[in-house]
Amino acid sequence: MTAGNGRRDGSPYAPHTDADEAAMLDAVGVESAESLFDIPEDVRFDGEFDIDATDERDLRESIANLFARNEELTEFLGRGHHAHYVPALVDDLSRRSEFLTSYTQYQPEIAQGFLQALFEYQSMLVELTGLPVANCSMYDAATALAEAALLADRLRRGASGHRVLVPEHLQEGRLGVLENYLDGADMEIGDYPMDDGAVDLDALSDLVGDETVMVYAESPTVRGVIEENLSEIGDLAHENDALFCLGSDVVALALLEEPASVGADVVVGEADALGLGTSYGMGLGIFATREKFLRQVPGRLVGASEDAEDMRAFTLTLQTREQHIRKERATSNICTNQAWVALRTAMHIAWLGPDRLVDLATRAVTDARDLAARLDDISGLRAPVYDRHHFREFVVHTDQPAPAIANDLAGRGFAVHTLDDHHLQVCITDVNADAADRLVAAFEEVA
Amino acid sequence: MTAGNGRRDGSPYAPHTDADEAAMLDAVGVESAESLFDIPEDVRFDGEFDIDATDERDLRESIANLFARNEELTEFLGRGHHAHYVPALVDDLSRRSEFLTSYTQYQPEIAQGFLQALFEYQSMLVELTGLPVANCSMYDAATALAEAALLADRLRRGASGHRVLVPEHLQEGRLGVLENYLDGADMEIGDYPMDDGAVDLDALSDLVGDETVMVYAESPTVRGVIEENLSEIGDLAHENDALFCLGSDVVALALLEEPASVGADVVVGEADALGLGTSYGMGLGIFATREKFLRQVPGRLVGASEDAEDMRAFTLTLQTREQHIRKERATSNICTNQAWVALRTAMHIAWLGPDRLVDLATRAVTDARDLAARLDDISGLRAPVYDRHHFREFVVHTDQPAPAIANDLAGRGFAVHTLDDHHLQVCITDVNADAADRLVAAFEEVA
Amino acid sequence: HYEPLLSEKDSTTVEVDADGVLPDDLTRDELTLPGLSEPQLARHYTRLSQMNYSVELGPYPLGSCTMKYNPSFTEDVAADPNAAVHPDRSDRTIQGTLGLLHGLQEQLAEIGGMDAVTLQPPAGAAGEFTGILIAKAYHEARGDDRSEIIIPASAHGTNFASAALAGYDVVELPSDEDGRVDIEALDAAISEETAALMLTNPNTLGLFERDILEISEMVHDAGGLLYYDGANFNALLGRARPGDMGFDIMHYNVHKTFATPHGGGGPGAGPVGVVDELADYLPSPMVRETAAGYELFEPESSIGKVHGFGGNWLVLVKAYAYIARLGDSGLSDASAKAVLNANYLASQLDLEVPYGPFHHEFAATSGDRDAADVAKRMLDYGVHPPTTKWPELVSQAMLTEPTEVEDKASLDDLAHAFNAAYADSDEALETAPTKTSARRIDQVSAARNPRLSWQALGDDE
Amino acid sequence: HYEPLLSEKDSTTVEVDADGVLPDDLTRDELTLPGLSEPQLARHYTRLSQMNYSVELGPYPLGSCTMKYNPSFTEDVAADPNAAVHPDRSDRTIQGTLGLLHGLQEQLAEIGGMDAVTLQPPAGAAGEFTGILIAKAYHEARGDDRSEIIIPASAHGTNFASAALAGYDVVELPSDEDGRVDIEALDAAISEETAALMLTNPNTLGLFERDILEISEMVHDAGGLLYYDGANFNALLGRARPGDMGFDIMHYNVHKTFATPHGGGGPGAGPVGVVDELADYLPSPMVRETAAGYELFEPESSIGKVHGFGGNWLVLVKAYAYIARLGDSGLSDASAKAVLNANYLASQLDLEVPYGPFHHEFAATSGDRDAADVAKRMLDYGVHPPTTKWPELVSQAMLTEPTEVEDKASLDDLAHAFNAAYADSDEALETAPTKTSARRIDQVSAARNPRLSWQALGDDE
Repeated sequence: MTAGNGRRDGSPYAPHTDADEAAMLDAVGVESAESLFDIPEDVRFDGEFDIDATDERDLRESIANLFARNEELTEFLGRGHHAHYVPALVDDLSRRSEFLTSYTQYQPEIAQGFLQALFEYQSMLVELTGLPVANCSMYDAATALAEAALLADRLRRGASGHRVLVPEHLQEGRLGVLENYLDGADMEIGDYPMDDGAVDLDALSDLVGDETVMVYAESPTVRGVIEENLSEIGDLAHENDALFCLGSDVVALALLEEPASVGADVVVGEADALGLGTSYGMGLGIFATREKFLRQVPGRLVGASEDAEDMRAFTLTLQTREQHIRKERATSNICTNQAWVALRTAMHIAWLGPDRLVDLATRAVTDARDLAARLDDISGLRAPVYDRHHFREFVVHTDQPAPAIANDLAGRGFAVHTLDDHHLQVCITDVNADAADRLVAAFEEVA
Repeated sequence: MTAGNGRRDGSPYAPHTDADEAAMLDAVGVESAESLFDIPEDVRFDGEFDIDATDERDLRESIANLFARNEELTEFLGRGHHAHYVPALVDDLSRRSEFLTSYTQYQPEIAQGFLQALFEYQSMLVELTGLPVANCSMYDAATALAEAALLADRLRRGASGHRVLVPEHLQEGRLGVLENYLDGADMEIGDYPMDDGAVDLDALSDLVGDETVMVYAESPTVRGVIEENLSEIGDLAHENDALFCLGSDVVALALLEEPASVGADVVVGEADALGLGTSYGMGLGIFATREKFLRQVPGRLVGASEDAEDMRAFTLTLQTREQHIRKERATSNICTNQAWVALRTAMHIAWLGPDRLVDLATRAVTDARDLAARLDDISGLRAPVYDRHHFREFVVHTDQPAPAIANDLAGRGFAVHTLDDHHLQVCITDVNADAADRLVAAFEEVA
Repeated sequence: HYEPLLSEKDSTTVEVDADGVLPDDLTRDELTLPGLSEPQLARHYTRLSQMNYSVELGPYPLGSCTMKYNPSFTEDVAADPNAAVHPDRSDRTIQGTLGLLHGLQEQLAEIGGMDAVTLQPPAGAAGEFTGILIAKAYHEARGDDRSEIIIPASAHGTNFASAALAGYDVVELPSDEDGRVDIEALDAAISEETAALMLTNPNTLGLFERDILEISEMVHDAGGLLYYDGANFNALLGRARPGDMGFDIMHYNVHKTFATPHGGGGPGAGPVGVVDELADYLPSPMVRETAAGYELFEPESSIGKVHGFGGNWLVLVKAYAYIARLGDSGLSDASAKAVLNANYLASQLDLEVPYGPFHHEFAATSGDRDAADVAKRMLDYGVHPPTTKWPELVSQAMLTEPTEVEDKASLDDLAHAFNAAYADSDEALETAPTKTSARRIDQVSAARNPRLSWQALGDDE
Repeated sequence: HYEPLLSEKDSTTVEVDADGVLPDDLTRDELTLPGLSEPQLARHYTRLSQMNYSVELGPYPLGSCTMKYNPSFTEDVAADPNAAVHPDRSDRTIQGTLGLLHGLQEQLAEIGGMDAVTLQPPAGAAGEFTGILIAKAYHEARGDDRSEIIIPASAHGTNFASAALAGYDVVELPSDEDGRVDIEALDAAISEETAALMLTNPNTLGLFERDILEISEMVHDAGGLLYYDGANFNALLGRARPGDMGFDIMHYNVHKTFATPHGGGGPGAGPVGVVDELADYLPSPMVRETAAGYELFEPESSIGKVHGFGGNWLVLVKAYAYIARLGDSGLSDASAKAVLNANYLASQLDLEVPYGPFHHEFAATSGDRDAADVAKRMLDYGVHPPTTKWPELVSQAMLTEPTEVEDKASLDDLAHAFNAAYADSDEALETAPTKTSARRIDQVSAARNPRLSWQALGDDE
């Protein structure tokens, strides 16, 4: 019997030949690997997991058969998880094992490739946000928002309270994560009302106060509305010594007002809209902020430095903020992050270049407007519900019960969001735009 | 407008910015690239190809839609194009751009990786054939056979004729290619009869003579029969000063008699049965031979050498045989070959290792035997038609018209070969074995 | 080996003119980014990749990081277009996705000896945080307000940070002279304020906590819960299960134990398993199987969300595939070989290993040589060095975990690198590395004068 | 940078024991091959790959080789599992496959100005051979037995070998002083024995054969056919078509002109186009479109087979995808940029370029420096050198084809490498390369003492 692939049992990824194993045991001075386990008898496991080993071919077939049970629906879905076409180049290059199978860059001298790619990612986010500091990834938009709130609270120790204000329209996952992260810091969440889908400035003005450590607003909102009063929101926050945190995404940032220019102190949101594609909600959280908050930033930062020959080189930096050094006083507990997704996002941004990126963002406005208008023409539908500019997605009012319509649409091959009894939400991007005609036709049948 | 991906028209793979293009034109001293074309007006093309540029996403979708028009049949097909499961590792590693996008190794100092991989491929073929020289690829089994015949003829200038003897059961493509390659050398092809699917030794003995430059036999044959008299065939050839050329494939060679031990002077056949998978007949031709014919070998050879620091290094060698140096006196016109497929085949062989490779080959005998027996049990079928040992495939006699049965099987999701009015051929390997039960059931319904 | 920044290759400014699309005041004025073509990008990233070490190039023996080979086929499995679905799809239209998630929940529960598993935490630290939130919810539901989490000094930094994030005070526990939990100190630390004890087992010296049942009893008797940090679980597969040792909550680092790629720092995934009593507190949603198929549901007393959606889906798929590929025998063999490899490697080192018997990793000491310098010198021998100067219990620690995927020749090379670097001159160590494309990088100036973007680089760069 | 052979990592001998499966005398006794595990193989081939230059690492300006960027997406297209069908499938069950092949036949015919195209030849040389077989069949069908093929001295070596393989005598044609076909010499060479003239246009000096219509008339008047070698077709896309120049037969190197990867030497594909009059001689099968769908058919007077099945399918798919991606405007732009790049690069060289005006490639001369040595020295500057010492018309030729995918910066780097190497000392040239992982390799000893397998290496290796 030979080793490795030829083994009849055992791990196919353990390369030991019988001869090598014997030599190694001999060197260690034991009879068997088994005898190296220093586990008391009373906690020894002598059962089975009942998981059968499967060979590679059969396993691929069985998982493919499992996935084939997913119905092939054309998705018009968004709400925080957006799909744009990911070029083949991104898959090809990001799958290179030097990227995919490397670890965090603790030895920068042999990790310059990934470090530079992450430095470039940070730089792209700096350009898109106008803020000078961007970390090289959070898990997703929800955890980035939560970390922003914690950062705000650390900066505002003197505040009379620990309150974060968020829009009433907030994606459920973001709200849920925020609640969990804020609980340990004894912080509280207040939500401010929306007016026709955008921030109700008067109401917000009434709510914000000295106990407010952060005001969070989104553009586009979870319902696709482009916020028109970002500067005013920022002013309200700043007048109360609160931080202004803006949520957006990497495509919208290419077109909409630059966060820095509307006073944003922190930008969070999703960057996975480029580079990742639809992946059941897997994400990449943006985190960008002002220079003065640098030492409070959560997560990894890559910086430029020089090597012993004075050549430019990159390295993880400001690690004293992090858990492996600062432990319970760290700025965050984050360790493993989303570096590989950040690499992919940077590749995708670079592949688009500035003009195609702006085009993509512009199309998100026009395509949504056009689709809404076409749905609005259908008897029994009203769209967009909010008289606002939209980005990618919008809410549709249905005279018939919305869940039934969504169900009928699924029967015709389309997935849309159901918000409540009479509201659906529809999201259009470059990956489903060519199915818009068919969606409209389906809506005509079922509305 | 920016360059490259951002271009509105032109090649997406030409990186020129407008500024660079202007500077380059200036350096050349012309107004436009157009003016560099020195093409007389009377042959200028000013029409259109009527091929619309398509963006990457839409094009992928349209080609995927086109391929989706292929019916999903489980193939029990062989006859010179065999599928075995290709591990993911082969795809992953062979797609690395350093391999995939490199050229022939004219500068070996920066091509050691590919050269070593091809050297290893050659070595594996040497082991499998027992012959000391294997080139690093021919297009396919058919062209390898044709090149073997030409080599035989070059070596036997003194023969009274230029005749190659081949079995009456020969895959149509191999025969057709052989005819075309031999035509220019004024060689002729004779076919010898088969006895119950294997070489009729007596008949062959009568046919072989001084005008015979090569006797070709296969094991397994195109009908899956394992030849039992290879040594005798070799002896018949050698007694008449003819070369004995054996056709086989890279899996069968792991199990069946070693070609060198039965007197084979040249081994040809398909190596793509490992590493490539079903690919509409795309191939990888084996070419292995004796040391004394080395300088007559067609195709590329990689050899070991040393570099200026006496380190082992690899290089293309014996290039004076080749067309780019010897022109019309070259041993072959081959230039571009199948190097990348050879790389994949070597990877696949290495992934299997010797024991799993022998297992795979052994299964080709037992699975075929078992499937034939099960079909033989079905009323209206007789299998295998030949009372021989088989490798992967066998002929089935059908009482009902074979084309109708094949058609009915297709309706049930299976593809088999139709040989003639009452014979089908069925091939089983590791990729369709788990569908054997369903195939048998389908045969029961239609036989 | 030097590759210009993308911005140094091209910098293109596009005026954002959204006339007729949006009012001017809702759009930015311009956008400046590199505008390059695909061939240029292909070369850029291919060159960058070649400036990076990876586990497909050589050993990566970072202690507690479990850098094992990541099987290629799992990438193909995860790339299946049928699996690319949105998390807001209705359950009945994504039975394949839910089926895989359910399968992984079951696999992990069985392997860890747990009763229920959530897949939502997107990393190990997120798993710790999730687990501590569950403990907190459990205590609160019982009207039992507890304020402390006990953590051994040798634990991973994330343990401390995660406990703090959940609002707990951390009680740090010293090790005993054998390198394990000091039972007396534990006894002193445990109180009515003890919400949980977080343990890594084997611990970060590779030592099994032999008194685990006693520890479990002590914690449980005081009303606390026992949390298992799964970072070192690769040492125990098929031989001991946290659930059987008395742990109530555990997280799995699937990017360690179950071979999903680290991707230069992530994504990973940190599923959390709990015993029955805690299952109602798990994050929402979970997947269950019913007669009608798989469905999502919210556990009765769920803590809610720890990720915006369902966590790192692609990573979970790869973990599922790895576990199904190996099965019982493969998983058990992986641990055996991981432990053998660590012990064999240690046997070949000239460096002392103060604590044992260890399992899949060990903390060697470079004695009077600076461990970080020895590590830098190891780079010159073509390998990745181990984790250095941690855990602090061992002075000049070199925490080494070769994993099961190294063969004897590779371990011998690694031992040679250790021994040669350890024996090299002070000067060699201080100037190392010299054979890498980048020489030793100045960390101090990077932190003192942070330049975190190409915008921050001067024109002289 | 040194990687042991697989056989040096492991050599395992398996006894072949086919008891109960086959009689002993039908099986081999044993099989010896490396027996390695997947992690070991992954590292082996990853390391080997890093010891190889490629067009995704830098410029590859080999003249007449057209090393352009190979778009990633074409690999994904070719990997579609729905396209993995066996060639013996019935036509109606593989309409997708046949549809793509038909589409490519049409694309190529249009681009080359030809009437019908076969996709079967698996390489350029196979295409040449196919084309000459067609010419032969054509003449034979007319009872016209001709024995000669005329080929310019500057043509690719395959032209000569392919003509000889088809049984023709080769008449070599000298160039005129401008580097083009010498009309008087051609006139002298043409006779009743002339089966065909094979031409490359632009020729291997990059020069367009301006007298092509006159040449065509001369050949046709003598009853011969005109064959177009498509190796340099990247120079003309959208600006001139072989069919319009009087060529009767042509082959397309899709791995050059249409960007399919060279794969370290292959596979390529060499489709052959012909004018209507020759369409009946094309290899079998061809694809045609009927009311009932696509179907295979055998042309009436088909020459038969040039490949066991249908040629290099995967390559054909990628070529189709490339052409469809670029369309008219992209293809035309590719040629324009290829010609601009060659002319710009030449303008930056200190080396003389004796012939012009050239298009996509040019033959510079290194004068009194050995071109092969200059090329080796260029390796030290990090680029791949051009084709050297060919065509022979230019002494110490450096035949250079940058293709359209290089940007100005890359061309400037390339020019620097040329100029610096050209200006280096004799010693620098003779000892080059010194900065590559392998130093200059001894070709003579490799040929004198061929060691073509690991079995042939002594134990001292």
